[in-house]
Amino acid sequence: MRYSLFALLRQGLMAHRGWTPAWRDAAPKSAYQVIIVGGGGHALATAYYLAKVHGITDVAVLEKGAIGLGNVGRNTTIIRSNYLLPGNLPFYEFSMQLWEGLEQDLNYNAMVSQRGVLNLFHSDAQRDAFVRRGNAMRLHGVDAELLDAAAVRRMLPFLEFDNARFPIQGGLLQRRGGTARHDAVVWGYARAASERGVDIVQNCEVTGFLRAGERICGVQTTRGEIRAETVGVAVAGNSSRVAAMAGLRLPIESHVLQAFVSEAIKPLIPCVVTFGAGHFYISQSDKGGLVFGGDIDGYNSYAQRGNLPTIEDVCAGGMALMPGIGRLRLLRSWGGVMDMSMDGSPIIDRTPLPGLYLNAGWCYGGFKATPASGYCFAHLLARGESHELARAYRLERFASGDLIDEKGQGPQPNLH
Amino acid sequence: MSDECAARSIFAAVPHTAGTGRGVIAIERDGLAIAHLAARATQLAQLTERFREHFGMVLPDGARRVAAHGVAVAGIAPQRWLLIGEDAGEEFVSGRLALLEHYAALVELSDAYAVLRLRGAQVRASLAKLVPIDLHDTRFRPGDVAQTVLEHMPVTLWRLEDAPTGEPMIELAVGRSFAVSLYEALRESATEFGFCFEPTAKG
Amino acid sequence: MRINCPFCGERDLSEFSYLGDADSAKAIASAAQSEREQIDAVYLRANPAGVHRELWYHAFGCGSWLNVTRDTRTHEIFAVQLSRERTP
Amino acid sequence: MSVNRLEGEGAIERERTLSFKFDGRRYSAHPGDTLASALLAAGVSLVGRSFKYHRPRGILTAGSEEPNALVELRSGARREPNTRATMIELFDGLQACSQNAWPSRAFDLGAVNSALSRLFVAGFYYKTFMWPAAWWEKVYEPAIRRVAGLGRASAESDPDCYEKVHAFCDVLVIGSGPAGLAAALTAARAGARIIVCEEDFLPGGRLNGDRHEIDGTPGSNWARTAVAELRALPQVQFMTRTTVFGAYDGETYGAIERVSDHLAVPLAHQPRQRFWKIVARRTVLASGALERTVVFGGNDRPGVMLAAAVRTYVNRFRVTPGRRVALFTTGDDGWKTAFDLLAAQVEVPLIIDARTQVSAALLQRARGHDVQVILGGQVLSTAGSRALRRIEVLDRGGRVRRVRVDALSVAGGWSPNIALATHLGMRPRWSETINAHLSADLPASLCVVGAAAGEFSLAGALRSGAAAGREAACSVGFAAPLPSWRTDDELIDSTPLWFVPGSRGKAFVDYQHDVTAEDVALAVREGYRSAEHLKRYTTLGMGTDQGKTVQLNGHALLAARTGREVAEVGTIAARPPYTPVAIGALAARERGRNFRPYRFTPSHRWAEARGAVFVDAGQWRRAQWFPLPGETDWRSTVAREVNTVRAAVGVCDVSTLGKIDVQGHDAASFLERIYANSVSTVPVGRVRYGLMLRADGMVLDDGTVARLAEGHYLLSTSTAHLGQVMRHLTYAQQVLWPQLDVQLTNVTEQWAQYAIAGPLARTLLEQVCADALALSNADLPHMACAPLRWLGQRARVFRISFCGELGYELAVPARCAEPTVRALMQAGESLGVTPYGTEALGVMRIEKGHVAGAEINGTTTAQDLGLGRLVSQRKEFIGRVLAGRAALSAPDRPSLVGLKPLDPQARLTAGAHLLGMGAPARLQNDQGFVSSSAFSPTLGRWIGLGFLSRARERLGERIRAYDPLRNLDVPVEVVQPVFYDPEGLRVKG
Ligand SMILES: Cc1cc2nc3c(=O)[nH]c(=O)nc-3n(C[C@H](O)[C@H](O)[C@H](O)COP(=O)(O)OP(=O)(O)OC[C@H]3O[C@@H](n4cnc5c(N)ncnc54)[C@H](O)[C@@H]3O)c2cc1C
Ligand SMILES: NC(=O)c1ccc[n+]([C@@H]2O[C@H](COP(=O)([O-])OP(=O)(O)OC[C@H]3O[C@@H](n4cnc5c(N)ncnc54)[C@H](O)[C@@H]3O)[C@@H](O)[C@H]2O)c1
Ligand SMILES: Cc1cc2nc3c(=O)[nH]c(=O)nc-3n(C[C@H](O)[C@H](O)[C@H](O)COP(=O)(O)O)c2cc1C
Ligand SMILES: [Zn+2]
Repeated sequence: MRYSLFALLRQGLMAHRGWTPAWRDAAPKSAYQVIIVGGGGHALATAYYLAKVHGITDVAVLEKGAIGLGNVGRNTTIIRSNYLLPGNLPFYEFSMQLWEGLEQDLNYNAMVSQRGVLNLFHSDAQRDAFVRRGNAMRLHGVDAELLDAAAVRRMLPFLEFDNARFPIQGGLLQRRGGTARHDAVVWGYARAASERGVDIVQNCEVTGFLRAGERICGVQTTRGEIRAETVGVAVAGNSSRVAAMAGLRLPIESHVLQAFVSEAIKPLIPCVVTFGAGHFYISQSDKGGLVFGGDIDGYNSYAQRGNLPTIEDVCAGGMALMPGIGRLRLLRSWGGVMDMSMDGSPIIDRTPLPGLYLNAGWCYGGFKATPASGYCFAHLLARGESHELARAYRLERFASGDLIDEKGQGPQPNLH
Repeated sequence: MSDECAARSIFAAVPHTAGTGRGVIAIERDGLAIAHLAARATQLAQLTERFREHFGMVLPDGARRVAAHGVAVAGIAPQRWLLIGEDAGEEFVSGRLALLEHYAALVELSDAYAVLRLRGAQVRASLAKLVPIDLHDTRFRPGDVAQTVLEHMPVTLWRLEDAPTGEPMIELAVGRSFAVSLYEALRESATEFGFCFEPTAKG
Repeated sequence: MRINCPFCGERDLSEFSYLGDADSAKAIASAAQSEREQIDAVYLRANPAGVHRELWYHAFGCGSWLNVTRDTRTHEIFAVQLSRERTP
Repeated sequence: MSVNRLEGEGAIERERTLSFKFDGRRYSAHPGDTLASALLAAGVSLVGRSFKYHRPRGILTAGSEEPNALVELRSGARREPNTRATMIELFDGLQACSQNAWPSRAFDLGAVNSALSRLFVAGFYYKTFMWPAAWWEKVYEPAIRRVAGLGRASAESDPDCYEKVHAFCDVLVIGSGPAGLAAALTAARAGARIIVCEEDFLPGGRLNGDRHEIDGTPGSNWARTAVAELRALPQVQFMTRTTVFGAYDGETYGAIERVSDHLAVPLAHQPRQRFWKIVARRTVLASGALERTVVFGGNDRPGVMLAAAVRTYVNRFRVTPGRRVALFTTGDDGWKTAFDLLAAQVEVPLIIDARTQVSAALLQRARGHDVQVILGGQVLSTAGSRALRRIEVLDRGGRVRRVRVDALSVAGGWSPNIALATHLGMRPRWSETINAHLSADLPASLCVVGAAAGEFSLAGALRSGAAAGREAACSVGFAAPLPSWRTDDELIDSTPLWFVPGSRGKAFVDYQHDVTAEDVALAVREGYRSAEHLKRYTTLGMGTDQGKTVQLNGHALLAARTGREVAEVGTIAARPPYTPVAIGALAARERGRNFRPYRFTPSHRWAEARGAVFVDAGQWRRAQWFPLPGETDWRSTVAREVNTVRAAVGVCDVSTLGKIDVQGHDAASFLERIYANSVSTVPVGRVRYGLMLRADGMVLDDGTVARLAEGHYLLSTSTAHLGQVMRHLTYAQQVLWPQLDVQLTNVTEQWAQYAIAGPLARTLLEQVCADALALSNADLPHMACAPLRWLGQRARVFRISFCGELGYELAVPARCAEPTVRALMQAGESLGVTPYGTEALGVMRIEKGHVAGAEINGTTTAQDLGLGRLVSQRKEFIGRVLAGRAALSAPDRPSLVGLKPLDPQARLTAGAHLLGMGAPARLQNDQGFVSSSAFSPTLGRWIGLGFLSRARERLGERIRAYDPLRNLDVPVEVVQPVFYDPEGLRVKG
């Protein structure tokens, strides 16, 4: 059923009794052309683009629980394409462009809100590094602006300007960046994929792989064996665990990132602000909560929750930046388990095992990548070769030295 | 000329009291001679022996401090200590180099630290706001040493015997570059109890 | 999380900094290895959901490196050893 | 005006009167009141408006679980939106306002939303507002945002301060109801170190709200005595107004003490709130239970109140929510409300018990009063525009009757308050006995007691509390006798009624977010059938109350709609904080300038006196330049400093550079494994430039390596990398090669160090220390070092230079810093000496092509930096193998070059990208970037360093430095990265 104001009005008259499930809750068939392991944003987007772009609809998305409750359901929803390196920039910009038409494409309002992403800087060195990034963006036709302290002040007068430990010197602004309603992205892709014939199978945990020699030809699940010509894995945070079922070790550690939401208040913060020097970033959700976060907790973890030191650091960063939030209250804090890769950039590639493909290593930045990741992974699954935009995201890059290390931290995932 | 370089107050410029009362009294400890002592590999036993002969003390093998004849030694890490001399001059380190060199690296750090002696009835209550360790009477006993973090600053604390008044006495060492921030943190934590600060007169 | 440093005693997480899987450390030491072995040691991780042997640095304490055995699902710590004294 | 204040004693101080304002109107109250009790006393039942439909809302509870009565407390910079009236302790002069209502709470235009509620169902926004696409940011979203959110934040800086305290104990007791007090008394009497945290300002828990007897005295008195006993014990810390908000790993708990929230402003030197980090060997969770509502039509109307809350208002605050109060209950416990009201002379026309059978004892007691009892009855709906006026009741026979009331107390049953027992990921377990969730999989250090453990009788609470207190004390080494107390009996039977199926009108499953039973049905219809999908689709349980009083009812409804048992639906994880916590409290002192400590060099005060302008370098404050009177433009100051150094002599404080003392028989071989170049061959008394790589082959840091004696080195590191290098070295020492004899000492703080540079540097030094040290080229050549006596102290001099002139670095004990720098200035006066700062230093190092932080950025190899020749091919060292990977030595990999604008006037900027001369500005044509740039006073033009593809082949080529962010596009020439004295003769001068 098509969503529109008209449909809403009509249903309003009949007590909304006519709505049907947004996506089919499918039972697994015994075989598919393509299986995608994981029911997060990337998996669902992959399924959607497989169907839409490549016409492949004999597809199952296998999710161990209910869809969308992994990282896609617990991230701070920031979308942007303000990347530096040529391996990343065109990919993320393509993602941004897909976001810009997503709602109309999916017929689901994912509340993509291009309210701007502002990265603050506090020293000349930081400014120059940001300028380098902004110029790279401009070279690729991406919008980027350099603001001085006065311009930042006009935009966000409530920041700490006069009593700051690290005074704000300015910021790099991407106006097209912003946020999107994370859950709606999941549901929108699920609905659109399901409408095109994709099976979305919930409560179906993949517990092993079926092999024919070297080749992967299906999966074992808590709901039985399912065969497939092609298996794609997109289980963010759990990639190492699933890869281990196929005997693979990945350049990935799982780490927890915490996020926070305050009690809902009337509009206060007009854009996304990041305060790198204080390990803090913040935006305001449409519901009114301030959504904020900071660094990862910093040690391997699958616990989906974090510890106090990070919470203290994040709140301190918040108060150092915006002393006006002191009396606002933190409502809820949670954690997500992410694949932290060895250079901070993702992997979309075939694996050494024929038939098995990997979409992993998104660190804390994979939400914004959801559309492009799905698009490029679908391309890889359908064609067996990397999409041009994701060419740099190869597993071999660690061996060859073609790293995509935006932060220059090297193989120390907790520092990316 | 050498007068110019006599030990001087690192805290001379800071204001001296805050609040009313004397809940926490901080006295600057200047003129301490401090050295870092690190045992050479496989020489621990000999070092301990040598040390005992010369100083009449057994090198503590944990986070403990012992003192005798104006010299204190505090364990700060496995096989590493701080050697602290009261009112000792430059010879404190140089004079001992020959003696210990074969068994340990002895490195002068007299100028590296700002040291405060804290006493008063509220020292623990005040420090509890600053350091994430248990300072309870039975957990941080006289002679105990702890290295920890105080508002992002690395600090070393050791507890002395209680003052004759029964008040606890704790000494706190911080890298000298942090002295002002440390002082401010301490003052804010102690003001509610009454804070007196006594920098060295020589400042 | 609190880590029981064999020298300092039990201390809060905020005093420590983390390096990661203890096994990859060993490989880095033996520089004589082949490039492939070094690449595997530096970049690949078992990343288990369960017992993990890992290195921590008591940065704000005694400066010791610690070999910690910990469950990555529960954060429960089973053992802590000074790295320099660890039993192989 | 206290129309609803009852006679008799409660826990308020009747003799004293306080005055306060709500929505501008003045009211009075007593110490011991909350804003909620005071408003009820004044007959104010409408307190605010709901989130979506702007429904009138009153007070539902008497605790922190309150979903409805949220107000803006205080004003100006102290404004606190969304503050629960039930938690606001009344103080004289208090001011509060209702929220989300315009123009007033009684007449709110937003209430039209209610009329449009047919449209505004769960998730409606996902289905519309998509056309035209550009309207989302411009029209739809701003409109949605304006109506969303409840209170308004003050954008002003929070004027109050906060502090953090680290606490440790044997036993932490959370909650001071009968169970908590019993646990605390038992463990404390044994001698254990105890902390008790109680969220309320009055300890005692339900003992204050209910009428109980313990050992023959009223429960509230018993609690007071118990608290007095605890407070008198030295090893007990008893804290009220303190909420434990989260449980974390390592037996660590976070708690917030509201030190001053009950005052108009904090007292001098007192924080507003105190954040306690508590480490407890054992914890007893005695957090009680939370009463639930029932989902029926109009269950949100002001005047509808939970039954236990009614008792609390009546018994503790001596306030009744109404004059004719009906009871709708699902268990024995609710009846107490009716009896307490009756005892307070309040009319109770009707008791509706959803159960068809109740104990004879209850009926017996009711019979004594003029109360109608309906068994098997249900409330279908309520009426009244701004306050409750009437309820509609369905009886067992199917008859509907309307009863006039002004309040309705609802007892929907109790849910153990186990949030804190789940924060570490434990999933609660459904109990068929109490029809609610109990904690499960508890760690050994945590014990749950009393109502929190489903022990709903007072006797059970005391018994389980005492047992846990004893067990906890024993486990930490104290022997504790088990006390026991006598209590009156109570009936605790109950049968849940989650929702009334035939409800009329909106029946709410989330009060704050206006989620109705119909929304649940809609979500189910649309396939959002897991509890998590339901939550996220409808926002059920996502408000400031996190659905404490009603979420389970929502799940029961979901279960019914999907043909499952409640137990099968599962739970939503309770996450910290238990109740919302002020962000400022968690930041404690770390804000403003206290966000991070400052580090000052030993001669900082001298520099200050000299008029230096400072810059942050990590935590350090460093002198950036030293303007002379009359110099207004920093560029001219820096140019003067550079020119003076190049022509005469200058002095720069370089004390912040890291200094590490390395000793041991294996020091040399240890350092060989650390540095990429050879350092074991450095003779004693000499210094060498050294490069350290990470294991992945990238450059970690550069610095000097001075050999002071055979087994004794002194390393220098860049200011920013000291911590990392120290960590790296200790890692190599302790983890990689523990068998080597190496001792490391960080001596950075010990030494003040001054660079003395310029053609007259030697002359200057000679003037102050000629007698101490021979400085000729033969005695102290470039890259040599020597000890000397300086101002009577032991010092060191290093003949090294960063700026490319004849240069020395003089290291003196930090105490001599100021005398030293003064002596140098004085001696140099006739030579025209100048102090110079980091900016001039930076300019000169660019002129010399020395790499720094902008180049050593974690992605550059030695080769990239033009330092490939340093890297030894003859030894093993960290990073050697991986530095050799194919891509890292590919010819098109950008490497270091010098850049010079063709136009001598043109400005060159760091961050610009490098493009071929004619190439269009596209990413594919990007060939590198400018990493550092400066105006060189020496050359009279801008110069820069950068990284360029195939750099080696391109010297002399003209390319563009493209900086669209700054609107610059500058033709530049590619040159060698050394602009000044390329032969390096001057340093040898
Ligand atoms: C707190 C936090 C904040 C973040 N903020 C941002 C941000 O602001 N911007 C941004 O761009 N990114 C952000 N991210 C990162 C982003 O959320 C992730 O990179 C991205 O969502 C990962 O892709 P996904 O949606 O496919 O993953 P997920 O949603 O995690 O999907 C993986 C799915 O796989 C399922 N699964 C796992 N194992 C199995 C198995 N064996 N069988 C079947 N199914 C399995 C899981 O249940 C899960 O549903 C943040 C992450 C976190 C944790
Ligand atoms: N008859 C029934 O059906 C029934 C049901 C439930 C409770 N009860 C009664 O309730 C009482 C139960 O005693 P109890 O001691 O278990 O509970 P309680 O409700 O009396 O006390 C719990 C206390 O814990 C505090 N608290 C809760 N969470 C906290 C936190 N995070 N931080 C700090 N404080 C917190 C509360 O403010 C409260 O004072 C008994 O009197 C019992 O009769 C009766
Ligand atoms: C952008 C965003 C906004 C959120 N806003 C709220 C909110 O207003 N109220 C709330 O209770 N939780 C909010 N949450 C947190 C969720 O309730 C939940 O904690 C999170 O998605 C992780 O799930 P979990 O806690 O069940 O593990 C928000 C989460 C996100 C990602
Ligand atoms: Zn330690």
